[in-house]
Amino acid sequence: MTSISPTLASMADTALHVGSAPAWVLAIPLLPMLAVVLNTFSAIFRVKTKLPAWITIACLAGSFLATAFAFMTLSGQTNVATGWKWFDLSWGAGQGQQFIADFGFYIDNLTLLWMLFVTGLATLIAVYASEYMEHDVGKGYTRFFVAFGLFVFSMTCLVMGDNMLMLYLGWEGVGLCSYLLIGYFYKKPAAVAAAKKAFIVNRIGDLGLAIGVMLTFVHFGTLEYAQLFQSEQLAGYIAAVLEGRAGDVPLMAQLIAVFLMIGAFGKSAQFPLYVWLPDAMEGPTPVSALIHAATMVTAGVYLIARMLPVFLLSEWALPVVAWVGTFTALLAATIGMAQFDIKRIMAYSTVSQLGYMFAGIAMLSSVGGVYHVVTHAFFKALLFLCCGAVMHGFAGQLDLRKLSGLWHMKGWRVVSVGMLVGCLNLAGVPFTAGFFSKDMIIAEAFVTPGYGYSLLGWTLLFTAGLTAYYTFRVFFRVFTGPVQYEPGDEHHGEDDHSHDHAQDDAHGHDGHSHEDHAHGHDHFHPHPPRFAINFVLATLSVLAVLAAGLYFVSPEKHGWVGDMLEESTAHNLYTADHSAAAMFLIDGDAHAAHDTHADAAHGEHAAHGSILGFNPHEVMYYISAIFGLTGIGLAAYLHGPRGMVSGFLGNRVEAGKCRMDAVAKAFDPIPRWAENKWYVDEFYHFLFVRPLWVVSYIFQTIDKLLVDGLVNLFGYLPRLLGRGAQPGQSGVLHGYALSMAGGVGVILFIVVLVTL
Amino acid sequence: MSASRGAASVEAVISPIVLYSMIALGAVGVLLALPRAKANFALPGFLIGAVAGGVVLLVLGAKAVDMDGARGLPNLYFYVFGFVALAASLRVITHPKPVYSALYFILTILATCGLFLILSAEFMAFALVIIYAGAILITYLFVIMLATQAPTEELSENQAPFDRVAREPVMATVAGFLLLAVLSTLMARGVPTLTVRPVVKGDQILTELPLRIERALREQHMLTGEGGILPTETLARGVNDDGSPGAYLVDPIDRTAVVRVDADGGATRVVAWPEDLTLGNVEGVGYELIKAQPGAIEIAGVILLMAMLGAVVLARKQMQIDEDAKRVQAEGLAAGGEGASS
Amino acid sequence: MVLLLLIVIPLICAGLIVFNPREQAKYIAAGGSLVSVVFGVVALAAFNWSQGGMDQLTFTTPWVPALGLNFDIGADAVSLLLIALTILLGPICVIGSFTAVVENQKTFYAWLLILQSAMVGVFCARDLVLFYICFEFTLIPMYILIAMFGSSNRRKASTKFFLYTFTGSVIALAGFAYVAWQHSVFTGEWSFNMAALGETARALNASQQAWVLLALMAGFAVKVPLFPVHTWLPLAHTEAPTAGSVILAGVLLKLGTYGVYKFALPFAPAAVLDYAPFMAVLAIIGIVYAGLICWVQTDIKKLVAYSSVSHLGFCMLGLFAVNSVGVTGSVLYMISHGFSTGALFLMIGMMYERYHTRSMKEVSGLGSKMPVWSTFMVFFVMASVGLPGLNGFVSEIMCLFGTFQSGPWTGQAGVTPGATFGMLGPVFAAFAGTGMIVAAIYLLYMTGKIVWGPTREPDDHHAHEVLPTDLSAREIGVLLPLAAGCLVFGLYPAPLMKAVEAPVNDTVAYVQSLNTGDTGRVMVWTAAHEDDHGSDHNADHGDTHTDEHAQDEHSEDHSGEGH
Amino acid sequence: MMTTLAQSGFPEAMSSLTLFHYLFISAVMFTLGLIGFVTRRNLIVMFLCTEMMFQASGIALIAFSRFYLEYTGQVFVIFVLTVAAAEAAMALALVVLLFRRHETLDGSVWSLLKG
Repeated sequence: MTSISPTLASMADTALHVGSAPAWVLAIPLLPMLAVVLNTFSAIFRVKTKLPAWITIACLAGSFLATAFAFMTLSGQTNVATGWKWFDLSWGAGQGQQFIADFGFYIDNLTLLWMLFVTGLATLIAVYASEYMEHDVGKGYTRFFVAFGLFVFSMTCLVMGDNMLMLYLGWEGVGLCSYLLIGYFYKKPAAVAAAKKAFIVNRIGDLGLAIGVMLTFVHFGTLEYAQLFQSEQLAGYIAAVLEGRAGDVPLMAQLIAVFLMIGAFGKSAQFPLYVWLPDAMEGPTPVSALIHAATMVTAGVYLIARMLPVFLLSEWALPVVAWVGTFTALLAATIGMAQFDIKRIMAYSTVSQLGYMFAGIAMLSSVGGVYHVVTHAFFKALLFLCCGAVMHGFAGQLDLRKLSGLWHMKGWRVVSVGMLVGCLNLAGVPFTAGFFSKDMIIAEAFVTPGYGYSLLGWTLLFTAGLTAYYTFRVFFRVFTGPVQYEPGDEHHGEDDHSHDHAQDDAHGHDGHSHEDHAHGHDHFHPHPPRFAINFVLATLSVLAVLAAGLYFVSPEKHGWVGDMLEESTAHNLYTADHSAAAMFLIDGDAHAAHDTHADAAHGEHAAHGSILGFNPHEVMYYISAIFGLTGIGLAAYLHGPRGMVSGFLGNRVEAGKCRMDAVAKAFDPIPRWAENKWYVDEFYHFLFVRPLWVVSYIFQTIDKLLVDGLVNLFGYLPRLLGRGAQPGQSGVLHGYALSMAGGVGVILFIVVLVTL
Repeated sequence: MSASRGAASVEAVISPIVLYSMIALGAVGVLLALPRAKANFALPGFLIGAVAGGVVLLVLGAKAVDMDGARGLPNLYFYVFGFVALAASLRVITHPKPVYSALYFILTILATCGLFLILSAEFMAFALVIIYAGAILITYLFVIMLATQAPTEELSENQAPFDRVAREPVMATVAGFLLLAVLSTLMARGVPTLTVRPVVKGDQILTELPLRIERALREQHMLTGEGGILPTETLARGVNDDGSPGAYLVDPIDRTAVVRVDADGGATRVVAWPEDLTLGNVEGVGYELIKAQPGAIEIAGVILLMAMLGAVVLARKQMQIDEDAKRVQAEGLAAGGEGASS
Repeated sequence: MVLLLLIVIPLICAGLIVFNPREQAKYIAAGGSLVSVVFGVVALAAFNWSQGGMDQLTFTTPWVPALGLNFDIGADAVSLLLIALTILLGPICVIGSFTAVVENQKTFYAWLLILQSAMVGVFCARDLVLFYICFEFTLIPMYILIAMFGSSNRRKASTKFFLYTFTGSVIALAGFAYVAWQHSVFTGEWSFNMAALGETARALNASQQAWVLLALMAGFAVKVPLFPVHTWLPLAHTEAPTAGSVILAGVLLKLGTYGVYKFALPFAPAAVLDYAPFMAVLAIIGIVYAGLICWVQTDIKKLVAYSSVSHLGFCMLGLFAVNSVGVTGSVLYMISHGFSTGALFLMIGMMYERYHTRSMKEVSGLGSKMPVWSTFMVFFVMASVGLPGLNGFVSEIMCLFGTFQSGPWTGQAGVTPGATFGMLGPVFAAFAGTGMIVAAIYLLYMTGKIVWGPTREPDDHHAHEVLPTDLSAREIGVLLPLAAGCLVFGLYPAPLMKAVEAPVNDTVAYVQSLNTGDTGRVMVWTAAHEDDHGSDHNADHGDTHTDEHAQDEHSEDHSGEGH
Repeated sequence: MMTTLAQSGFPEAMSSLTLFHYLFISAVMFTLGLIGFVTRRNLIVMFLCTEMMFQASGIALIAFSRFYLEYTGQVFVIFVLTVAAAEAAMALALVVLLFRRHETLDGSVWSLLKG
């Protein structure tokens, strides 16, 4: 203990002050719950107006305001607000002899950071959904908003819960809402299958999480963050790690991080558990934007950030996370490049960006990872909502080969601008928020010493180029070029649903959308978004742009996010010591800590890694810009419309044909494989689902024939015996009398013999 | 324990060789006597059976003489009644005609009543004659006559074929006499080990009837002038804890009673009961029946009532069904007739 | 006394049903079970929840004094909660059957009420013979309910149900009888008081305890049912009428787990630790195996029935973890499973009443046809899946936690403060945890078929003449208490945990105190026991035993000489 | 023990007869009844044989009663008599019924149990 760095010691000191939060903090989770309750009553009274949406928006806005107020008053502190006792059991007075998990909330900067964008985005997206879902008013509308509210509640539990079981509650709660919302169009078999897949794949991760939670309890004797992060045991382990005695940390304690990691992979759609997320796009688009892009899928990042001290105990957990994150980023980007469904492209993009976040946080750039979470939340939500607007307007059309030139269409300007902002961010064009956050991650890959981390850095850079390419592929194909469109196949998607009910009660519909659907393709008119959607898109665009500004708030701590994380568990070993700590993890060089911790953090990094001989943090701006712009250029060349940039780059004159077709043909099988997601789903199906199914059938047969058969055999034995003894039962009275007399005689005879 | 049991062997009562050989002989006799399909060995069977039974009884009697000294075959009646009872029962089971079986059974009962009398159970003896011989067996006879098929050409001498042929005679006889052999073995072993309670039940009952003792004592004094109690004397009573008069001080074991000499208390003396003061058999049985088994006798009454009802119901049922069938048939006929006429 | 009322009231109502016209049967039954609920609330209110032993709300009257038999009832927190579950399910079953049972109504409702009495009797018996009589008597009403009111294959199902469980419990009776005999040998007098017999059973040596445990488990495992002896359950469930299934899943299966909790653990503490891994393996096999079988069922009732096998596996696992979290989780599981699975059976019954089929191939996509039904269905499915915030999660995660804790951690004392002594461990928990995934697979598969997707109805489907297309108010009224129970249980289970804490900790602490090695177990127990409870059991048990035996022989000799 | 016999209400009649004498008579009669019950096929005779076995048990009971100087044995004979009478009533009613149905008294005809 003596040789722990003073910074660590001070960290332990600051973390000790856990206050109790004012009761109004409970409004943050309870307002969404109130929305759920009120909307349930709406469902009971069969409300046929947009009331559920307004209820939800109001409650979520209230929740956001409460969060904002909490941010203003409570940031920088660590507080706990207890609602009521949830699990409460004790079998002794000692440490680890109480099984306690309150329905309580833990509020520190990490929580507040997360809650700010969760509640904020949720409010905006609820506004968006109030218009987007209007064709379902009176039917699924209430159901949608019940699940929506429930999701926000679960998310608050996940993020704010003051113990790991609350985290688990939120973890599975968001899974349930995800299930309900993906399966929102429950008449579509694909939606049902996707919902099921999402839940089950998540459950696999959840099992990992559950085991991690149990291991935590067994090792530290508590489930509560406040106690966990104060425990001397944990401090002792960390000290051991820092002193290069990583072997002193028990194997089981190291495994905690590994199991938590599995949970994080499931929820955040990392390889190999990412397969559910693209399918989840069967849900309504606001859901995709909120749950499957901005908030829920970042829960894995949150988990690692929250449990970072525990992750540091393990020698393998963080490197594995880094490698898996990077690999997922690359894999998803390659698949995204070959998709034609714009929503799926965005989905793969999400998987890919989540890979970045994981890589970032695993390379001990928790600021980078979390910052990317924040920026990504804004621009990816924006992108999804734009896609949703397109889908909404073109009757479910999502194929980029069948849409073109939206920029030039009346009423679509806001959508187009929003899309452009989102694409610029995602592509990492300089001076956008996505640019800064991604750079932090990639630069860190070159700084942090680790197993092949610089290779990961190059991979991430390359992936950034790919990202730029597929992002702008969408933009160029859909929003530029000649105005051409085909309406979508209305018989899949929400409109199918509304058709069914149209006969039942037509007055529940607004006539406009109903008319469109009824008329079919010949007279199809796309309907551009109205006020609510445009307002949300505009707001988000502004926010996505402004998110870049966060990088320049308190630059000495790597921006606003760094400032926030400094006072939380995610900060832990970062700013001052992070590279040193990482080195201990890898090299076990205890003395370096003393040498380095006093130095300015920024200057120190260069000593540990470089890219082409430069300080990564300084040159990364340029390098990643080059990669990003190259990707955009490539997209413009292959997909851009004729006449763009003075007719130099693109040559596309109609929606479905471009230069890329020839390129794709040249590389034939590869783009096709990529389009088919490298056949991972089929592989899983073949490797896991099918065998399990067969095994189930075998089990059923065994149960019927062997297990039950044995029982039946035992049941049959008496019958056989009876058959054998049947002749004795002649049914004639004399026979019975005789055998009775004979029997008594024999028994008495035996008595005589025995007593002789 | 086992040693003492082994000591009580059969030999104390009867020579085992005689017993078992005669049982075997009896079995042969019974076997022969049972009705057969073709040949009829009834007479030799009876003889053999009678010999066997007689020998056993004789040997038993001889042994009793040994035990009793010089009195010689005491209580001849026992042997006579016993022999008659067994012979009659043998005839009951072997006679091919049910009527004769029933009549022989009456003989059995009468002989048994004789045994009861020897056992000083007079009440039961007469009850048996009245109820069994008088009532039950007569019912049997009625039923036999009611239920026997009318004699036809094939049925010779009014005998049903099932009456003429015994069923599994060998098995039955072997099983039965095996049972008899082990039963008598066990009885012969067990009887000497029985013990008797010191108090005679009749005397004990008498203590519950102290006034009867008092009356007998007074009568004794009046009739004989000696013994008994004077008119001025009364039976003394004990005193309970609370001062109230308690039970009469009579002793069933010594057959004595405490007598208060003066009416106003004080001196007492002990007198012996009269020698002839005993409880009569009917008295004893009645007292026991009412005092000790009141519930059982009620239940017995209910059983009899139910049996009567059951018998009535059973016997009536068939008739009712017939009536119903007739009515249905009649209605059917009437309907058919109408249908035909219309 | 209130417990006696809870036993007697249904019996009286059953009598009233018999002597009243057929039309009134269901109302009498509903009234009677509701009155029971009122008295159940009284019992809950009168109970002192901080106390451990089974000595509250007692009622005792001699029964067969010569054999030491008493009609002796009482409750501790665990049994009172199970009684509460029983009497809560009472009116739900009765009211839920109003339209389902058309013929022989008097028989149906009378036996249903008698069944309720018997079940309450099981949970509150303090006398072993009373327990066993009630335990076995539950078979008769259930047999009649299945055999008379079941579906097509009911005769085979009812016979198998009866014979199977009966055979098992006869073996358990042998175990009980052995303990009672040992008690009479030790103390010289017969007694069937459960506490007294428990004391005796603990004093037995390890191998005797093992046999006692095996005998008891033979009876209770069949009832639970544990893996290889579970095959009666799907058949019985499939053929039973709805109310029968609800009672069967809700309460009757709990007789088994209650038996394990109440007898196997305290009667054979040493053997429990020895056999825990074996039992746990069976439970885990049951969890996964039955879960996978669920997946390939087409009959949804059979699916839910197999899911009971899977779920009860968790329950057994928690019991054999023998630590507070595990056993508490297990006790809570008994109650929570009654809510969620009982409700699922009710839902299936409601569907069956309308469509006369339970096959997923014939009916699917009821989401738009019956939205209220579907909402409840999804809710209860989620409760059954073990979604946090609902009842299933609380108990399931506690069972897993208990299993996880109860492992080979003791070598690292101080390093693992949350660990407890036990024979299971993380590997067991991990394998059992896969049951969570499997549960999600089969239940969502069922939901996906039956609730979601395009609507499909049987070809010859006609609207029910009495029932509306969606749920009627009565049916919703039946489901709402269960749903509310699931929710409250899931969000605020702490009072329940506190309630069972005292009795569970007593049991667990006792078993745990034996962990000092193989040879010294009984000795350790005796010493500890003396310290705890004074000296009603002497340390020189063996001596008194032999003395008495000698005396017996002596007196026999004496009587022999007397002849 | 024997000295009290004369005073007991049981006249001096036992003399040299032991309990075994009566029990033996009883056992033989019982055996004969049993053999008769098994071998005879006439229902009425079969019932007669059961009555005979009752009789045999009556002898035994009264002998015991005498031996123990008790009345209980005699009381039991009364009950045996009751049962015998009830049985006779029922059995004969049944015999009549059965005879009506099959026109025979053969007991072996009534073997419906035979599978």
